[in-house]
Amino acid sequence: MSGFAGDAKAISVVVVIGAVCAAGLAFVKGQTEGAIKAARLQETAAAVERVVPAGCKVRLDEERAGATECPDYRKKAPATAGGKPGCFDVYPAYFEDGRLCAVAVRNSNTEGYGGRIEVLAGFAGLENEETLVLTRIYVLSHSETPGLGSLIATAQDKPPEEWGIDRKKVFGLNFRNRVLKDFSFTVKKGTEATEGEVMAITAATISSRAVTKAVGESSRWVKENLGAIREKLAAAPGPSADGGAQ
Amino acid sequence: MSETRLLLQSSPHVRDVSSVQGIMHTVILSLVPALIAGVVFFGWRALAVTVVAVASCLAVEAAILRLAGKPVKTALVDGSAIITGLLLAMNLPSNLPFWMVGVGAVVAIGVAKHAYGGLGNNPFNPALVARVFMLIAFPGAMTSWPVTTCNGATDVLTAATPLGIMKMEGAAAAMQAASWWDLFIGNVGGCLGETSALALLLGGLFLLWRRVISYEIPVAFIGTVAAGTAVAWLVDPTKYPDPLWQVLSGGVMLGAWFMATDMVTSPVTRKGMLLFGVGCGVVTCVIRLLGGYPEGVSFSILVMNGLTPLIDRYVKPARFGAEAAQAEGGKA
Amino acid sequence: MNSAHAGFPRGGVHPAEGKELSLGPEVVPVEAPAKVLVQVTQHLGKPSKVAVQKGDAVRVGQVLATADGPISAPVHSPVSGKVVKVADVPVVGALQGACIEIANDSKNEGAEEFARRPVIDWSASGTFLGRIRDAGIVGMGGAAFPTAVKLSPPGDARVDCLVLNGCECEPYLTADDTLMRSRPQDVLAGAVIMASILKVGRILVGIEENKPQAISALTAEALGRGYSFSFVGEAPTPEIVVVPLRTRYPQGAEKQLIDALLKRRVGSGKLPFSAGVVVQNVATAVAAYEAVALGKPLFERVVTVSGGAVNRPGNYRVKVGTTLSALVEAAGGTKENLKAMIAGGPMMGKSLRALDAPVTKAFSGLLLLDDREARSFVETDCIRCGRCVEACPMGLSPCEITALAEFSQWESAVGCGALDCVECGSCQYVCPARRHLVARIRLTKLFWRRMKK
Amino acid sequence: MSGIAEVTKGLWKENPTFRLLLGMCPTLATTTACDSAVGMGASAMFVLVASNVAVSALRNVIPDRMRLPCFIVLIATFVTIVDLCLNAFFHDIHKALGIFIPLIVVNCIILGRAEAFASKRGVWDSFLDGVGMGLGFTVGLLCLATIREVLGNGTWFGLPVTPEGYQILVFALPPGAFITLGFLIGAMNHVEERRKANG
Repeated sequence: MSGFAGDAKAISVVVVIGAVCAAGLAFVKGQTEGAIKAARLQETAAAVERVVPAGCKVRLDEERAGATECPDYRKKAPATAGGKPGCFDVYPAYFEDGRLCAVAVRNSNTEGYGGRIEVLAGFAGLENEETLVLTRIYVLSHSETPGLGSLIATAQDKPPEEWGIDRKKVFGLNFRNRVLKDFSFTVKKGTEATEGEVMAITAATISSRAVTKAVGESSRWVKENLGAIREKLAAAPGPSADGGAQ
Repeated sequence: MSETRLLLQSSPHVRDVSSVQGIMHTVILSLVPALIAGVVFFGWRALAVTVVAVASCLAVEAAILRLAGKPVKTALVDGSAIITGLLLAMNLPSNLPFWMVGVGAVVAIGVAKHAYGGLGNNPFNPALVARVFMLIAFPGAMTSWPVTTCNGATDVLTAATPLGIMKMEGAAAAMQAASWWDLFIGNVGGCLGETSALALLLGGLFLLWRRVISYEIPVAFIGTVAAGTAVAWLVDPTKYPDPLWQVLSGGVMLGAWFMATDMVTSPVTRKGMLLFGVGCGVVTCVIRLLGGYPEGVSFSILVMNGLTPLIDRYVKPARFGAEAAQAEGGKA
Repeated sequence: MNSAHAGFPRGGVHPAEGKELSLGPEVVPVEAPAKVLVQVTQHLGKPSKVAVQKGDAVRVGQVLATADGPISAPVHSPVSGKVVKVADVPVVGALQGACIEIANDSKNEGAEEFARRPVIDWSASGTFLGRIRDAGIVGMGGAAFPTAVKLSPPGDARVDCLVLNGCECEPYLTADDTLMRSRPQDVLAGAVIMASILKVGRILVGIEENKPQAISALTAEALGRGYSFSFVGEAPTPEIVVVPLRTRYPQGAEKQLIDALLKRRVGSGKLPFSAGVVVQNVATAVAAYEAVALGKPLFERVVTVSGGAVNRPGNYRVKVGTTLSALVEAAGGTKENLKAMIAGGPMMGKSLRALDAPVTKAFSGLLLLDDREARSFVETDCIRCGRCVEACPMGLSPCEITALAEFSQWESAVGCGALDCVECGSCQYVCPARRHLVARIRLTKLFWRRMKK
Repeated sequence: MSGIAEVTKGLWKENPTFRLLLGMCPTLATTTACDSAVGMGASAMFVLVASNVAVSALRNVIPDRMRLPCFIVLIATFVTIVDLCLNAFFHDIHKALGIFIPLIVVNCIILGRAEAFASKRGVWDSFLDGVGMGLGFTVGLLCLATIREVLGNGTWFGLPVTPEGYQILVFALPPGAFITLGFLIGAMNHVEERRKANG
């Protein structure tokens, strides 16, 4: 077998195999698409639930889990990295009665030792600037040196009650239930840090600074856009079909 | 005259007095001042770490030799395991937990030395391999440096090394934290054997005097570090301290006199040694000035260890009569 | 270690000299024993042909074996007596070698011929080369290359200088030193003879500075020219310069000596001819003088017997063919603590198992070392200290060649210059790990030659 | 070769991790923890078995000169299926394995077995070969992961093993992967040599 006939056969076999594979894939994709979306939403919801006060219910729909378009109030002043370009990602949580309870803000900073660090920060007491409280942070992703910079995420998967009180051991304690007006977001070395400051991780000051910067930026934004946040997110979405954490 | 007790061997029939054992013992002796300085500045814990390091290196050496079915005693008395243990200890903070020191000894002797075939066959300096391994394995413990006893501190207090301060806060803070004199006598934070330039210099000069090492590697190494940091200092004196400060701080003295001059892992020719020393200096400068780590001596020596076979391949002694033969060949 | 005097450019070692042991006032003559064993081939080149038969009566100086071809040398009888047999016996440097055994009648018939007053007929200088060839003279420093061949440079060589090698850089050996002190005139006469054969106007005598008496004796002689021999015709008057050299082993190696004296480098694999030089040992010069002035063939020489285990160390004039045991007997026998027996110097000599072998023309010394001097060492792994590289006068890396040889990488080892090695032993002398460097390099050469065949 | 031998050869004699040294990239990258190692091994095994069977079944249909593109298309399909399913149903493992799931496509074991074995042998043999090789790969990864997780993280499948503070972090990092792999290969060679020497 040679020439055109051979080529034609070879091509047709490849085409047929390709087509069959494509069809198979399309079928599997159809079967898994919903589950994948749900899993992603679930993942975000789980993280958000960690940083907002207990008792707040996270209700996420697709829009709130990362809007396709960036509303005015979510614009960042300097268009640094994080979420959609120039946007803060905000995830609301509500009381049982549907009032806005807290928001989680996702932000990132690229000045980490190993590059980009992504942090979710929870804010409650949204009534006015005086009552605004930073409830907790959660490091979503980082590539810091294991054992050094990676300590920014120490124990964050455990409930806060198990963290103890030693800020040197659990970095997250620095950002636990802080009244924003009394908190300065300055990083100091171990023995010098006061209550209102962040205590740097030993030998990982750069990582500590990067996290603090990201959280500080989120806090400033929340402070400045408090009205808009309350207004836009006031109404809880209806019980969502896909992925509200219950 | 019985024939059986006559010695039959190929020439030469006389030998110089120097022996591997003698060389090793000289090196051990030369490390004593640095050890004393370590004990003076970091207390008895420094001595304890050293003893644990040496003892565990000897134990690992003996265990591996026995496993491999090699003669244990002759290899133990040659002193190379003691040197590895001493150098390893010199490269550790004095407050390190003992079990970590033991892990370091296993890595130094077991992985870096015997996995390659034992004394003379290891491409990398065993003590440095262990140090870098520990730096990655125990990053926290290996980078929290006890404050020197002269500064009236207890065991638990730790502080950044002068180089760490330089990296984080610039030249002024670093030079305020440690004066030239502090660095020279060793009254700064750091590994227990690396801080005192004075003690290390004494040991190094002793080695030079006993002709165990030659001047090429230390001089080229220290000279290159001085030159490289001088350039940085001239460009931005607010960020980088002066070259003398740079040479006296960190591990340059320990590295240049004791680690880089390790015979097994450095080139055999004088020219090769010069090149090796310059290479160490360049890599150290690059890491110190541009890299993420505050100090790069260990890495620089390991990098150059890796390049040693290449240096030995291309930097060879001038063969006697090679140029004459070439000239003849050219004519023909 | 710094010396004002010239030396070779790199490498080398300075072992304990040990020369004071044997450096006595004079050369002690040794009577030939009742049985002498004259080795048939005592030179480098084509083996000689035996010219006598069992039962033949021989006289002193009679030819026992003739040269076979141009690169060969004849052998002469050192005694008068009867040929007992021609047989293979143990010899120095080999397990077995053909030897002519002669029963010495102690009459020394024919010896009187060589005891007359020496005369050099300069008008017949054209015959000198032939006389040297017929006298069976070979390099007496140890190489044993036929001297006549060395004195006949190839047509394209432009030889302008004769170098006389009086370095004697090997520890313990003092035979050449003694010769230079006691017979400076004869040494220089031999040199002038060889210079006239080569038609060169310049003679350089290289002597290590640790032999001040030899240097002053030869210098005085070179300036004075008060020859003890009578001569006929017009004597040539070459320029003779005695050059003190740095005491550093291997100063006496040909290439190193030429470099030190003339700053000329003999290329790798080349002969001194290529640098316009001929090098001759001082003992060879004396033999050449005796051959020309007396017609005396080479059948005796000065041998150093030294070492801590010999009772009367010193320099002995012995007949070629005297067994080493007879020589030792003449030197008062050995002490209890004898540990090693070495033919030659301690740096390049060969270990002897027994003393059955005879003295040959190139046999410069017999060392009987005691247990303090000769020690055995356990070889350990190379620690790459680089001392062998420092010590190698040829600019090689002995540790590298050896490492390759250990893995039978002969080709790479030769690529590292194994063939340039002169086996001086400097590398092994300094090696703190006591590595058998020289032996492995020898092995490399051996395997390389075998592979080439 | 009997069916059992087809399976067991992948475990020891032709162990892809320690003897054939195939698929080193995921071997080094996914063995920081035992569960991701098992996830990786299982995913690779599924793809291996499926592609072996598919290639073997189609070996007479696929023209020789077009075989590599065809193999790759088949393998890529199975890998994408695994990727989607893991993402949908085992989201955590999918997150941990990250880019290494799609990279199974270029894993040498898969294409190697397709080319060297499945394209020449019957469906049943190919199936067994896939199972054996996949098991060997999984076991290899698990050995590596066990050492690395216990020493580096102090846990095994997430269960604490060593007390807090006694971890040797380097084993959780890439250098630790190389060192561990080196020593395991060395140990395997040692055992093999001793076995040979004994008969």
